[in-house]
Amino acid sequence: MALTREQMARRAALELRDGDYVNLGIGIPTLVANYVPDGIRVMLQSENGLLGMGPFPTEDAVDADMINAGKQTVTAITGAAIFNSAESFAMIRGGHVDVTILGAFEVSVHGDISSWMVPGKLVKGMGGAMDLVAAARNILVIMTHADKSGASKLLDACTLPLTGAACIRKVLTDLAYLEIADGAFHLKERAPGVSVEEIVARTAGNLVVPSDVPEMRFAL
Amino acid sequence: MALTREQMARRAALELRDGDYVNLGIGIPTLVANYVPDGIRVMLQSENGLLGMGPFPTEDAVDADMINAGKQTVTAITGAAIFNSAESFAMIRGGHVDVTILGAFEVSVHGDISSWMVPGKLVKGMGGAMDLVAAARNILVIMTHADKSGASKLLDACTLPLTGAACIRKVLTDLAYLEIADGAFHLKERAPGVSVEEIVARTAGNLVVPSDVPEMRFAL
Amino acid sequence: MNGFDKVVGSYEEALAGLSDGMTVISGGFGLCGIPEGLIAQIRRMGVRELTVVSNNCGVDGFGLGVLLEDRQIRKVIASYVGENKLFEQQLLNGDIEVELTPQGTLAEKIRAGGAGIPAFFTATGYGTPVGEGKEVRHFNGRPFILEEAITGDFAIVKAWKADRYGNAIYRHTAQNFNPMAATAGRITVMEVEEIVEPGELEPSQIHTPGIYVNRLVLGRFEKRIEQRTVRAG
Amino acid sequence: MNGFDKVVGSYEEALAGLSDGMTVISGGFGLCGIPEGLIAQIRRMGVRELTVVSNNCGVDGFGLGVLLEDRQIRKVIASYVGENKLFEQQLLNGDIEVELTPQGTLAEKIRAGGAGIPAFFTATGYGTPVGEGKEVRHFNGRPFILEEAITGDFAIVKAWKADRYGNAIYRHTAQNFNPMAATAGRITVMEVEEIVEPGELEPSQIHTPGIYVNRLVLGRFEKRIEQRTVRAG
Repeated sequence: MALTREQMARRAALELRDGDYVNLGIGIPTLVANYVPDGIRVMLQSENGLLGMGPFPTEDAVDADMINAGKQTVTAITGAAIFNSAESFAMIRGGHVDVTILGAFEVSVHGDISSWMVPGKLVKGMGGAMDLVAAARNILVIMTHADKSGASKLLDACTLPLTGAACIRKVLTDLAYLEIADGAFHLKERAPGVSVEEIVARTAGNLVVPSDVPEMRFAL
Repeated sequence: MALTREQMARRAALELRDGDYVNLGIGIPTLVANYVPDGIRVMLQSENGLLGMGPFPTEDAVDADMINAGKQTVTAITGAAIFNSAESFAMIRGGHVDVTILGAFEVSVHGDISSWMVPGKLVKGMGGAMDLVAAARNILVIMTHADKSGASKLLDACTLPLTGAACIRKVLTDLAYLEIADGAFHLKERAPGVSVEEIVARTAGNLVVPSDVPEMRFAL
Repeated sequence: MNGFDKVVGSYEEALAGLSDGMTVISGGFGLCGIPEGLIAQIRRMGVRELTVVSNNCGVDGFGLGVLLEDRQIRKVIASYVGENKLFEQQLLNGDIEVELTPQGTLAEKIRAGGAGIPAFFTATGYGTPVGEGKEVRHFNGRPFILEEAITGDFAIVKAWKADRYGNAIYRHTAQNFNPMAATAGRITVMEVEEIVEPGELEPSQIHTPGIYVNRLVLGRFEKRIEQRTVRAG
Repeated sequence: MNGFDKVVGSYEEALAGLSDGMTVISGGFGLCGIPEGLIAQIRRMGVRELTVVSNNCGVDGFGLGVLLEDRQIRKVIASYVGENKLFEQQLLNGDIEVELTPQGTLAEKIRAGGAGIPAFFTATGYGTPVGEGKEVRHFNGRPFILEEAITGDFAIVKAWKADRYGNAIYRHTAQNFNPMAATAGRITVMEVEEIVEPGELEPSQIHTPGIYVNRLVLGRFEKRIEQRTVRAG
């Protein structure tokens, strides 16, 4: 069975280490914060200038001057720091954020990522995504394995304009967890109940399948 | 008579306008702060990160954490701002400081300045001088007209390594006030009692002398 | 007062000299920390053919979005311009031009403009449409593209408190692009929630030193919220 | 505590891993805001062949000057190295190499190192010995030279107060190069006058966010004054 959004978030959360500074993109990546394993603390960076993002505020604590990069009202945790956008991206560009988790339209065997622009549709902009993928040492892409028409999103080469080139090393889909190296996707884990054959069938890009592909686990 | 150090500082102070942010180099430039005309307020920038430098502290107010770019203990005026060195030089390099007054070994008819390095002598470093001369829109050099051996310091080309190229437009010496334009020094004012002939004799670089060269005044 | 008193008495004075065809850099992120009153004044002035540099371009009827209604903007340099139907329509009609710039590159380009750095290299955008036509150079074996600084004829900035000299602090995440914008305007205009006397702000805690601020005006702010998200109390 | 607690119990722990031949970036201006205790620890460790990046190199017997006594420094990148007889002597003997860098360029190179900017253009130094051998490019008709970023194996930084997460503030002009140095070390070590609990520092007033700080140690400081200048009370 393909993973649910919550299962994807839960599996992604296992990539986090105690003390990690983490930037989470919108969508499923945002959910990852809900599944951080016991005994692990991470600090969330929001690229509009907040290190130590907390939960949404209670109704009476809503403050227009306190938002996240998704323009949602948020809170700051005890021990947070707030700074300007140049400083925020100095932090990102300089590689100080340990983990970035974000969505994508396509990922290639070379680690290229397309996530911001579909030709023919109105282009709203890349926001901070290009900075994040160009800078982070450790990026996890979370996306469905195939698009709505069933076409694979794991490709030999991206067909959409890139967000970044040769920057992605890890991909989690609703079917599998894969690592990218030497011009191929390396199948590392499969979703419970999903066969290697199904993953092979749904992966368009060069895929390396080891003799043993364990089922994914959702706890350490 | 050649100007005294105090007269030079007094004349230089007439270049200041109300509301100017000013960076003063060590030596005679520092004295300029003592002669700011009535009705004019300037704010002193010290490149180690202080905008709004005040006088030296009283003995009981000395604080090792409060120094100027000359490493002297100082105070901050009411309404000062303190920041890091990158910000301080962003301010300087970005042209936000209105007036810079500094000393020099030599100045050329092209506006080149040498002020930091004498070959054969130990080189201590340029500190912030190169940043200041490269950035300020309005620089006044204060120096003696000739060196101790009597050799002119106003030259067709600097003989010492440069601090900056084509950046100086105004020079005040103990004999004259000159402006630099079109590859020449333009004699604008002479020190009281100093003849045009003496200035001509002591200026090695191309000098343009108008028909009337007024005596310098020391008040508005 | 003296030459360092930046306070002006009205929005009219604050933006005097702004004219057709100029480039205006605006602080703000989404609708957070935007110079609401200065934007409204630009609308009242009716200046046209503006190039606006801002991370976003407001929403329909609020923030920079209001400048679209009378077609005052010719070009926008931004990282994200969703949330605005009028903008989309003018873009599709070719009435407005947009130069999409990665958010961190945009912040750095404005900082560079204020700091006298004409250009810098960054990895952001290499291999993407953003890198097309830009110089590529390798450092330590990695490719980077050359990005140039941005400066404006005017910068419009919103701070929380400023003293009369223009020394200012920002509140929470309303800081965002405002400190960089403040450095990059030939004329920088700041509107604030509160004007205090010099000395009331701790010198080492000032976000924007007054040297960057040319005019300071006391504003009033609606502070509209774009995405009101709450949790149960 | 948790993974964000940066506090270590000793100077030994603070500088564990520092070894011969490494590059160390130090905060401080003159003797103001220098990491006195960390410098003393480097001396005790006896590591050699260091490249030291710092605006100045201390004085005889204090600050970075103490590292000259046992010849631990191979190269200094600084803007001004006067005030130090031992330094002069080692320089004249060829025991030490110095790369003089304009102060603003030095600050920007360290900032760039921390910010992932590999190189930038600046007008500073064009036409001078500093510009020799560097690429020149014109922007808006003006010549600029290309300067590259600096990073260090270690950065040593002195702050006033920091919380356990490493969020720090500096006192008065002891700020200087410290915030940039903090961003540019592969391992950044900070010593402070006071360690406080998270939440005690106002988030928008933090100079150095804790993300840059790997190890935090409580220090003791002599705070020697280089030029004691006073006026009559």
